[in-house]
Amino acid sequence: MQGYFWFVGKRLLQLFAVIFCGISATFLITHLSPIDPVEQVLGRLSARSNLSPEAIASTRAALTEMYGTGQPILNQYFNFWTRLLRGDLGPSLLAFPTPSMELVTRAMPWTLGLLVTSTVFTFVIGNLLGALAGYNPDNRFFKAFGLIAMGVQPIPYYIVAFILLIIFGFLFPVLPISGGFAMDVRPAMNWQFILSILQHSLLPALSLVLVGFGGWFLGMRALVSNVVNEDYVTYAGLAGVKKQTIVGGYVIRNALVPQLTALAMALGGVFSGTVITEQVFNYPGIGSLLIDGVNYGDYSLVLAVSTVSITAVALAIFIVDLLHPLLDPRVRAE
Amino acid sequence: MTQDILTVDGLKAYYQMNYFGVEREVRAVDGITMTVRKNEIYGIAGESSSGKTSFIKVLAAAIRPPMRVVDGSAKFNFKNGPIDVTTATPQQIESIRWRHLSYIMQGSMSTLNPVRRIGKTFEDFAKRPLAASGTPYRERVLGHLERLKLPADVLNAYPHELSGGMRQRVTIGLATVCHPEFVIADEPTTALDVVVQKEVLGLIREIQQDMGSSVVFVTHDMSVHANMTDRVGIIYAGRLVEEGPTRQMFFAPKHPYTAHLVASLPRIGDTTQRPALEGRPPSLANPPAGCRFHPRCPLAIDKCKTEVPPLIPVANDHRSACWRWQDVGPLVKPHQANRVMA
Amino acid sequence: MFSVFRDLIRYNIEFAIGLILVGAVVIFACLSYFAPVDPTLIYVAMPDQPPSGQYWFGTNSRGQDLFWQLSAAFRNSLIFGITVAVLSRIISITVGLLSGYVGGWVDRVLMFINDIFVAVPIFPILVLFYFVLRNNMDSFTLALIMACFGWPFDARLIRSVALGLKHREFTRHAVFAGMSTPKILLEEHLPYVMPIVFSTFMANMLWSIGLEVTLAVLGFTNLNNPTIGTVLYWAISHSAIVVGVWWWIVIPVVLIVMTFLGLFLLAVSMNEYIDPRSRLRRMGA
Amino acid sequence: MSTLLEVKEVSKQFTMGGMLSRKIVRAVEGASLSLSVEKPEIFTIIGESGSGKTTLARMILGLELPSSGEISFRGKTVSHKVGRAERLEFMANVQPVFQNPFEAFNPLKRIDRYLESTATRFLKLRQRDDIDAAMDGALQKVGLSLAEVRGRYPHEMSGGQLQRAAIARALIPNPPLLVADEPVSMVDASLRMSIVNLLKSLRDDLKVSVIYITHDLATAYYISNRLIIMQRGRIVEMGDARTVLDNPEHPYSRLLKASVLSTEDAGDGKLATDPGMVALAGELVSKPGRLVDRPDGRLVRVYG
Repeated sequence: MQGYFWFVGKRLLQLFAVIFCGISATFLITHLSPIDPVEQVLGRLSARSNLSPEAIASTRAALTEMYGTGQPILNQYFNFWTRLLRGDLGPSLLAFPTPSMELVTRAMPWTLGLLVTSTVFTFVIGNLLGALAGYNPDNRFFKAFGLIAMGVQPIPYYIVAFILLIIFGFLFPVLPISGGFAMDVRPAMNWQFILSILQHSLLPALSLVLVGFGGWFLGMRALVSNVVNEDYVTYAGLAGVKKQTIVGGYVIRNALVPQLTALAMALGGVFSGTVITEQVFNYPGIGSLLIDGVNYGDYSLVLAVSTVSITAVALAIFIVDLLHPLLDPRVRAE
Repeated sequence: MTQDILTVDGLKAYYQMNYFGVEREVRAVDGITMTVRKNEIYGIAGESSSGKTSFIKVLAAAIRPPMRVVDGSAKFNFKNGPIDVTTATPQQIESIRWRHLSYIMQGSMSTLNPVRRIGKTFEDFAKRPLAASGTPYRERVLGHLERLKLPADVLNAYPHELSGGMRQRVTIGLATVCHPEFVIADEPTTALDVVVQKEVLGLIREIQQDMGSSVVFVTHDMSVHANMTDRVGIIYAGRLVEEGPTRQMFFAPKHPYTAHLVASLPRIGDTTQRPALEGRPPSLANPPAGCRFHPRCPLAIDKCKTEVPPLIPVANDHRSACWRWQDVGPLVKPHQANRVMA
Repeated sequence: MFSVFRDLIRYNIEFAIGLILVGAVVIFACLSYFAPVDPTLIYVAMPDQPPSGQYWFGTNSRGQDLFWQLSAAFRNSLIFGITVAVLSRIISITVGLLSGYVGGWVDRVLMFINDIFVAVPIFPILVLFYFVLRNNMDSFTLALIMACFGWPFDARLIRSVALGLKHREFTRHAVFAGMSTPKILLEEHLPYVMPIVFSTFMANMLWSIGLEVTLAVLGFTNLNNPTIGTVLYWAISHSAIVVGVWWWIVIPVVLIVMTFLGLFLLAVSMNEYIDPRSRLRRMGA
Repeated sequence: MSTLLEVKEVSKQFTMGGMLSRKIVRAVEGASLSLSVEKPEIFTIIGESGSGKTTLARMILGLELPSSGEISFRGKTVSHKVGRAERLEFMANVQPVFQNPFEAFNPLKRIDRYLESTATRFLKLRQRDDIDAAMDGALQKVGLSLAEVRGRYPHEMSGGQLQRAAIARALIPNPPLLVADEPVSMVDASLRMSIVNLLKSLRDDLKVSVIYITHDLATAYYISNRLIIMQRGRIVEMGDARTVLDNPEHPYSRLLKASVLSTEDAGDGKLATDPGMVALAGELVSKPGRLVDRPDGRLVRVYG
């Protein structure tokens, strides 16, 4: 137990380091650019509405104070962190004057819901089928499955989402292809609303599952076909141990250990996937927000989405890492 | 009159491989005939890639492609009826596993599931063949552990938490908890330190005598055979070249290869020059004609190059496959050499 | 080397299919060097012509012959993918071999950096770069940035092999044969990781081209440079499917799937060739 | 008498685990030994796994630095943290032989590559003929020839030939000292004696000293002049090989000897170990004790 405590401590340290470095990188990227966020915001603002010169001047003053431009970069960096820790990255340009952090927190549940369910589903199903396929390499059904997985797995997220959109949006229009819920449904805690949400999330989730499934399936199949050759599996076979026990307790348990590490490493990519999926299906999550932010030149919104997503991915990896010693007693002993 | 528990007759097991267009046939077991009696330890000696591992894989009914039994049979005569492992159905083999036929694998680190507690592994292995559960099962296992001088709390441990000697004792415990009639032990002590090795060997022998079962004990280490086995068979390049009671094999070998193996063993208290055997074991994919040992044999004559010597009785209970077995004498007489030194 | 290649083609159906697919796409891409038209020009042909004898792949709504347009696009995308793969291979080999062989604090520092690169999601970072650089973001800059993010996983793989090699006895023999550390790394250890390098090269190309497609489709790259992604971008922005110019979408998608499947099959079959255990399994089957 | 190798009160500790959960393992404690230039000998280090014998060998080769004490070769401290020239000079004098002959050479490379590198590095040879002569000379010493080895890959040779080639490579710079770490434990029984006999002839004919690390008392008795027996990092007995092994005094040495499987009573099935002996030897692990001289020239660790 004490070993696990130290393990958590070490991982926690790593978590903070990753978040710190990642966010510092976003700060550096944005602040080393020649673009002045203040002028950009003002440019956009004045282009849209007829603001008086005085209003522009006062907004400029407020923005300069907030972004801290003009100060030495170290001061800017320090201000950036203090503001970030308060959860304030300035107003969004897109929905001026709503704070960008608020936009992000509003979009977060959509993305999280979509991501967590599709990732967990893909991981569980992909690994289970992959394990069975690896254990029964001559089974026709699994062979066919492997071929399909191989065909779908390498295709980029975008293309998969796009093909789904064409099939279900144009060829067989049975599922809603855009938005988070139907326009004529009022957001409330009732069946109609929940059903609408589920309906709308089906296609985006399906695209994520389709893309992710192949990787887990093929990875697990390869791992299992290696594990079945391990001495302890052979030995259990020679001892006449029940087949279910061998598959579950010997083969899958051992093959799952590296798959968990792979899951931690894949999370960053999974996040990138949702950005695209959300864009294609017009889903009101963090990804759509990011793209809108970029298209609008919304400096603080982009920064907010980046910092939040880096933190979220790092946290998710941390949580997956915590499961590792529970699966593998050797890590616990370390 | 002792009864045979295992009869192997003209057994041939080949590996047939085809990998990226390279076809190869490796004749790992090439016509072995032997028997194992009830309540004896039969030692099998041989160098790496001599075919001894393939041979015991057949005995353990662990024949998997690319290995195939081409000819011959291996019949066990168990209490629940005779069974030929080369032709038995999977169900029949399932019915003898662990209750009648068990196995101690080499490499104690890799034979235990690293993510499973020892106690759970014992349940997987022993619960079904013992047909017991609850208190009777627990008592049986705990009693057996005590017999092996293992503390009861190893059941709660993971394999990596145990020392090499402990782990090997655990695998011996797993293999013997059901009191099988026949145990195959594949290099069970090779990786162990000398002190632990002797303990573990003693333990296997004790348990074998307790249970009255038969053991096929495989190792390349002749000094282990000397102390462990009742009879020894020497395998060279897929064939049994000599077989006999252990004492006779060491003091009156009737095959030049055995004679060399015995003679090359250094002994404490003896510094006389030990001979070395030059050359290398033949490739099993392309073995030499005639006696397979002839290219390295100091006694080889022309006949050895063309005609395969049959395994014939040469003394009481002693068989050798050598045309010149009468000319084979021990290269070093152990007791005599010892006396000179002392 | 050559015989390995020959055997792979002959006895590994995945490799053969992959090679045919990739080969076809590469030849198609190379044709762009003989293109009669400049692929960056628009309205040089009759718009919206379906595939015919004159325009094999039809023309798009911007008046471009899709055959030559796609040929140039695939050339650019493949070059892009290769650039990213080569650059990131250099980083991953250097980091992996050094980290594994030298060990100690060098290893700890490199692996710490590695952990950070694994944990930072690349897509927001790429978007951030585009946001900052805008039109200064040419495909080489993009390749550089992606290369910076494309190495960590493979470096880890190489490190684990190098770690094993370090404790192999021949490495110590090499040390006592007076070989220098760079010589040991390059001549003794590099051959062992080359198979990994090849197979991850393909996987890395897949990843980078896929990411480029994604960025381009969202409009986050230089849209005047024909690539697989920008072709799709224009097709979508002209609502090609709705208008009925289906070939503008279908043909590139088919070609993309061919390319990706081909590269993936090559990576998988090479991986299998490397892994002796799955090799043995195949032998047994 | 001038000393070739001097190991003085050498200890080595390893810290296991991370920075938070430290565990100190004492691999070697206060080991001392010395070899003289004039009298080449085979000096054996006997121990079981965890005895520290391999760590001691690694320190002698300069692959590991002692935590305390000093190892010097011809008066110069042995370390890998010296200039490249100095390190090369040391390696020209002390060469290793390792356990697994099948691992001695990179399977993807030709064997002569290592011999050639050794010849050019340490003998500073540049002419093709000189290099070949040096390689052939060394190979002849182990019963091989350049013609047999040139252009061949490791998989084309037998374990015995490979181990010989590895020893030949080590012999190229004419080192006065070889460190052989379990050189026969992975070699097949029929070939084992040819390697052991070779080490013997290196000492007798070429006057090369060998530090022979093993767990096998029988081969140690067969070839060594002097030996030390190590238990959990400590030397428990040291002296002339015959004197010590014929009549070991330390309980652990006696246990080791008693555990050697002899072929004298082949077929009798004698496998009992006196449990009292095991317990006594085990008890001593926790006590430091000290080494004392005996009249017959050996050193024994005594307690209390």
